Amino acid sequence: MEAVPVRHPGRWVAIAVLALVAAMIVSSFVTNERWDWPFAFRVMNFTPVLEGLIKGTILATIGSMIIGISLGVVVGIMRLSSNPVLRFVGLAYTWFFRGIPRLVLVFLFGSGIGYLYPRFDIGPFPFSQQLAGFLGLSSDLTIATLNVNDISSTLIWGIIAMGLSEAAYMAEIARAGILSVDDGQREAAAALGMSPSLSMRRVVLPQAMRVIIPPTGNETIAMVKDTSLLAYLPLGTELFFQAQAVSSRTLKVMPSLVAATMWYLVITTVLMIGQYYLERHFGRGYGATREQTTAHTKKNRILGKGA
Amino acid sequence: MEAVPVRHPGRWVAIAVLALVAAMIVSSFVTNERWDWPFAFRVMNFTPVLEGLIKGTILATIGSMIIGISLGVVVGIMRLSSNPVLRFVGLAYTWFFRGIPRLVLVFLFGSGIGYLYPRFDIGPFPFSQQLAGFLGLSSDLTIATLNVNDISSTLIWGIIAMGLSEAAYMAEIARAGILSVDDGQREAAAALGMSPSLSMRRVVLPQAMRVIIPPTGNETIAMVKDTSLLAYLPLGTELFFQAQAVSSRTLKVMPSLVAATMWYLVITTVLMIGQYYLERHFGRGYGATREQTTAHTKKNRILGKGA
Amino acid sequence: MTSSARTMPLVHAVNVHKAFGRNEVLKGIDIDVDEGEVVCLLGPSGSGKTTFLRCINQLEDIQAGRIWVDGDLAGYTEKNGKLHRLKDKQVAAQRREIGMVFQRFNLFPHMTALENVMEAPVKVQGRKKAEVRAEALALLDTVGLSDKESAYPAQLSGGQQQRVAIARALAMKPKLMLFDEPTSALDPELVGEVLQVMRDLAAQGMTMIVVTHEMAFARDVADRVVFMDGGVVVEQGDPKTVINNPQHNRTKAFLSRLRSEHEQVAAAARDLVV
Amino acid sequence: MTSSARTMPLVHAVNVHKAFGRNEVLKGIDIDVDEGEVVCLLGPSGSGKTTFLRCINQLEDIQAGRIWVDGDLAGYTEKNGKLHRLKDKQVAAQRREIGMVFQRFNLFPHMTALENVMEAPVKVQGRKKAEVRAEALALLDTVGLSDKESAYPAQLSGGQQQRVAIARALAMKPKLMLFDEPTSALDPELVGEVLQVMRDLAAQGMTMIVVTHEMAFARDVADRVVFMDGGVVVEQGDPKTVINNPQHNRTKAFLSRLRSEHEQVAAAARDLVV
Amino acid sequence: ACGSDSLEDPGASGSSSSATESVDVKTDDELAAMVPAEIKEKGTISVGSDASYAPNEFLADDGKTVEGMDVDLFDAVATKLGLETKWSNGGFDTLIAGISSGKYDVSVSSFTINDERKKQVNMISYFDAGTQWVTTKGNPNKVDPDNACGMNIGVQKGTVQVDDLEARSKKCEEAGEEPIKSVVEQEQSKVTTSLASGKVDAMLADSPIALYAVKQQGDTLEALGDIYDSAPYGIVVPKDQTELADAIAEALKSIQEDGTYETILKNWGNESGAIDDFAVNP
Ligand SMILES: Nc1ncnc2c1ncn2[C@@H]1O[C@H](COP(=O)(O)OP(=O)(O)OP(=O)(O)O)[C@@H](O)[C@H]1O
Ligand SMILES: Nc1ncnc2c1ncn2[C@@H]1O[C@H](COP(=O)(O)OP(=O)(O)OP(=O)(O)O)[C@@H](O)[C@H]1O
Ligand SMILES: [Mg+2]
Ligand SMILES: [Mg+2]
Repeated sequence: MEAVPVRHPGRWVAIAVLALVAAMIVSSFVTNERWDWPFAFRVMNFTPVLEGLIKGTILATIGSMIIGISLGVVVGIMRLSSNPVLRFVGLAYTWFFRGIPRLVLVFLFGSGIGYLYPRFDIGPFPFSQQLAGFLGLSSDLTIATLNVNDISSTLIWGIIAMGLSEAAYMAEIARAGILSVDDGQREAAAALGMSPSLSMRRVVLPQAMRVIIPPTGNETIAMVKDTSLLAYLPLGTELFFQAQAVSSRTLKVMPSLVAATMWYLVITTVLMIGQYYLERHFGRGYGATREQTTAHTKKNRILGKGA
Repeated sequence: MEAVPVRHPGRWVAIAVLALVAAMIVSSFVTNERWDWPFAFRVMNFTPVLEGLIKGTILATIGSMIIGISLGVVVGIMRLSSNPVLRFVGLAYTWFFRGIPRLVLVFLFGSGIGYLYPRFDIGPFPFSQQLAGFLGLSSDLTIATLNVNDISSTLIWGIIAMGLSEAAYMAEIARAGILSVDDGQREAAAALGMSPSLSMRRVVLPQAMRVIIPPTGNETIAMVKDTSLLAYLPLGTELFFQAQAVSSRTLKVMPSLVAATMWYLVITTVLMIGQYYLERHFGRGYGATREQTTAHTKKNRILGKGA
Repeated sequence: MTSSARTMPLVHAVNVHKAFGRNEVLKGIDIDVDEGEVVCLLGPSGSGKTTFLRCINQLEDIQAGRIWVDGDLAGYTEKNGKLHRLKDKQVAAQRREIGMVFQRFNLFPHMTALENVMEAPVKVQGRKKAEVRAEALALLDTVGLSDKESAYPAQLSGGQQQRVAIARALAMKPKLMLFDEPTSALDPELVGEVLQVMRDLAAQGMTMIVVTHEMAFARDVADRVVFMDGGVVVEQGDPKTVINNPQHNRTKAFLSRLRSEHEQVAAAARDLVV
Repeated sequence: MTSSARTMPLVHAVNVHKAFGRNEVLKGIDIDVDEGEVVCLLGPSGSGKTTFLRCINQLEDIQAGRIWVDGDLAGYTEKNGKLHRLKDKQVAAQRREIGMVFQRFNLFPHMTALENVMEAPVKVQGRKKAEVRAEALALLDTVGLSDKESAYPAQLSGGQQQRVAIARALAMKPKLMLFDEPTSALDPELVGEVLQVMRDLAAQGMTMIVVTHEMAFARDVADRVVFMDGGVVVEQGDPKTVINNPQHNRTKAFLSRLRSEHEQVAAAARDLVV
Repeated sequence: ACGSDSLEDPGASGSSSSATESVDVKTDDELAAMVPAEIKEKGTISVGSDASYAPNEFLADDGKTVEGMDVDLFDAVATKLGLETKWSNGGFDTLIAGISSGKYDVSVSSFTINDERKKQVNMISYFDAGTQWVTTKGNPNKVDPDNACGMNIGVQKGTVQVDDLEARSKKCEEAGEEPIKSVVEQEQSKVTTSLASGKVDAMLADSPIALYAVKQQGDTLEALGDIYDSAPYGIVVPKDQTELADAIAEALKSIQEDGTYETILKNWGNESGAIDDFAVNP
């Protein structure tokens, strides 16, 4: 209907202020030489930085998110199990791996394990080494010896450390998602003769995705930057580490950090676009991604959605 | 009914393996001198470490989560607004603050802004400084001058930086939570004459909490450890920084890190207990926290919940 | 506006048009409802009954036409011949005069029955808790739920939930009650409870617009039935006249469809009545 | 076991007991259903009808008694006089013989109608997609939804959703169909569609247990009605006999309650029928 | 294939690197005989270093190779011992753990020798680093190292300069003046940034580092006063590897004798830090 819309002066003031701030920031970007944009761009294109971006940051993020999500879903399901032992294990896992800082975990994986146990003797039972020592035997109760130092600085090892840590966070996210799916869905699947695991995979999880995706997006974007902790493995092929190396050599701290941040923003953009499409995919059949059309949602309600 | 339960040999094997691993870890804790437990406990009780724990880590976590959650909810609501400008601002916010690494943000807050803009001249309009320079005027178009360096190393400044970053993540979590609440609830509230903001506060958000709490627990626990980034502000009153200071002075790396980790595990324990009660509180009226009783959930369904 | 308020019916809808995208759902509805009148809306599925109720309560924007409720133009104010949209707060104030009961109840699941009823008077009208509490308990009593005050919606049967929903709407002391198929999500055994509450309400002189398929209710309680089809009012009048002697073909067709359903029930019922 | 299978009825429930905590809901139910028989379960709310259906399909554990479906003991196997619980996979296999239709449909919202129907045959029985697809389309056709194959549940009316649910259950070619008040969540206009599909199914010789309040359906379609109250079977037999001449007081009381509801409808219907 | 291998502005003309004298070291069989058998067998010695401390150790343009004064020095030592070096870059904390776990045979990373450290590992002195104050060009805030009370002074965490500042601050308080506000940064590069930004009035650091910063940012920074409080840097060797420690000490003496030591220090502009007494756990 033709009508004068409501004025929101407060809102427009807020928008104006934001625009002003944005203009100021842009203005300063353009005019302040200390940003040293030409140098920042050179750092972005610097071969070691690029290599670190691709071989370290991106690869490590993909790898550890794959481990984190798959293991996390398993742990999340364990936390909802009717078996108290499994439930306890799930709880203990989320407790421990959320409690230990990633930096410490990576450090433990990289140097700590080797420091504590230079050789990893896999005995036939726990305490076998100690027992042997106690009995005065030479420690022949050893099945295999792993030289921890041989593998400790590899990317794969770092990915495992980050993946284990991520799984604890993903477990909570998966748990919240699974809890949000109506029990009737599980029962309908059971009544069709689906096994619990099939029903989880085909019925519950796809519906839980709507609730799981946004926080998982958070985790992924955070992981992109947390891969910089791999420097504590130590592993130098990593975007942020290389940018910092440039900064400590040239003492041009700001443009080096800007270069790294620019790359992070590029990755974040790509991930957010991906997330948008994922949300749309898993919102099929729902009026889920409300941005699409509110009309759609309303129709669902009228047509008996949620019944 | 009296019956022989199903045997799950695979499950028991898995549990046995886990128990074995746990036993091995405990065994090694007890028997490996390199952990140096007595020293670790001394570090835990070391005054600068304790001070860092309380004045830095705990205070900073509380402060930045308060900012992060409140601002995050606002940004999350903006992303769902029907006003395209607000929606864009929300999107840009989550994009930028998730894209920029916290370390860089903290550094920018701490030294970077001062480096780039040693004096912060608040002019009557953007570019006023530049304009003045261009016109050959002395830069008198200045309203106030803020000496950035005076505030840049304070805890409150670090809390603001972390809070701004956290808000971007919380916005996504809040958005997912709000989307999970049925539209009928909003309409029922509107029909009772509630304004949109009242309906959000009293009706939508309390129900969204069930989906919001678990990932928020993740964020809080992650924040506890991310406060160690305040060292880049730089701010030395912080648990992890102090533990590392001990380690680099004495070169007893492992026990120092263990001391910090022990404190983190203590905080994580407290937070997880708090989360349990929060989930229970916001699960009232639902069979939500399924651990409580599956019977409850089933009854709900039978009694017509979700209708 | 206020000068004409005395002479206007409580609800005065003129030429209401509503489309969803290209789908024109209401094609010029004119309906007046006087104070104290009970009007039943009948019509086939998709005829726009729900949409019209939602328009009255401003849950949908209309494209053309005007709706006055209690003398106030819904959603707009007229200044110098120009329509100005009302602010959210003003819209909320208008809605307070109208109670709405949804087909799917839409109780607040995180509040007990009593809290559901007390929520709006306390938070919207800002009244004192103690006073509202006494009133709410009395309301729960009138809908026959005096013992369920501290039950959560999930612990109530469908019929009980719908009665709480009615009490919740009544707590705001609305001038007009809108019911959208209030019994169609209920098991047959529970329908009676809700219809009885509505009968009592009508007897007390509440103005009501009821979308329903319960012919018995329409016949016994309504002052007028309005038959809608394809987004227009096809026919309206005294319940018995419209139901027994429909004038228009569309009304006849709809009623004969319903009739065949009902005949079966009636046959079974006759057996039972023996 | 298999030796007795020939002589046993398709469903053979003996002394079934079920309690939720201290609340004893089933107190020794004995029911036999022969192959091809249609049995309607009647009874007041809370009498345990739903619970019994769920026990047959092992959605609930029973505390005492046994249920055989098609000669197989549900949920257990007997070795050396001792009961052994079946594994999840074996339970799932037993459930495949039974189709269940829920009151609230419980369609999978993220799958289209066709995908809902195809899901179990493809993923559970591991059959070929092309073959299942053809069958599923035929099934959707029999329930009158040939044009809705690619609609999501949210895009279907309640009656359409319930018919998809029936097609989904039938796609597994079950020996037994369980219906739990399949029409009570539907608007009156949509009830007819679903009942018609069930009538056709009965005519084709499907064994069915139906919890329903639709007396007309019970009277016309059921081979036997079973009246439950307070967790026991009070009375069973030929539909007309039980409905018109109930022997037990509890049956009489329940039917007279239903009667008063139906009388009103009947009165309205009589008017309509003129 | 993509990316550039240099950070030089492509427009700018050729490199300005000052002339460095090349060194030529030969294996000394006598010294080589002192090397423990297991390392000798390998033929290479692995060295851990935290390459964020220019010019002592930092990453070269390829983002992998560690270079700097420490690298040149220890490479010469290793050649004397008939060994090849394999340099790895790792965080400061990881170096010590790596030494104890056998990941690295030695660590050369500007470790200042102190008593607590000597309890954990063997340290062979090879260089004297003093403390050097640096301030902004022209010393606009009139910083006086001996009277910096109430000023903001930047320093890197974990360095001896942190203790130095603390002691000076205490003196200020005893004299009834305001304490020094020390700003402890995570990395040396950030300390320098803080100084350039005016967040701190001056900084103090190990002399090679401080002088390097001045050289890099000659137009904004200047050295303040003289080098003082010199303390030895030590090459870190596991506690149980005393033989190796002795061999390294001998090799250091040997490169001093043939002049290589002097040349390398000169190449990095650090000849003022030369020492005569290469000792294990001095
Ligand atoms: N939000 C919406 N977006 C698009 N179309 C809608 C929306 N709401 C309703 N419609 C359409 O408008 C028409 C009328 O719907 P409405 O719900 O008013 O009918 P009704 O008379 O209440 O029918 P029923 O008896 O089935 O409830 C239908 O064709 C419906 O599909
Ligand atoms: N999961 C459960 N936990 C506890 N009590 C339950 C549960 N399921 C059912 N009950 C109780 O068991 C009794 C029988 O329930 P049931 O749903 O079988 O009744 P019904 O005959 O199907 O009733 P209706 O006609 O209302 O559906 C009721 O008192 C109900 O509250
Ligand atoms: Mg409707
Ligand atoms: Mg039931």
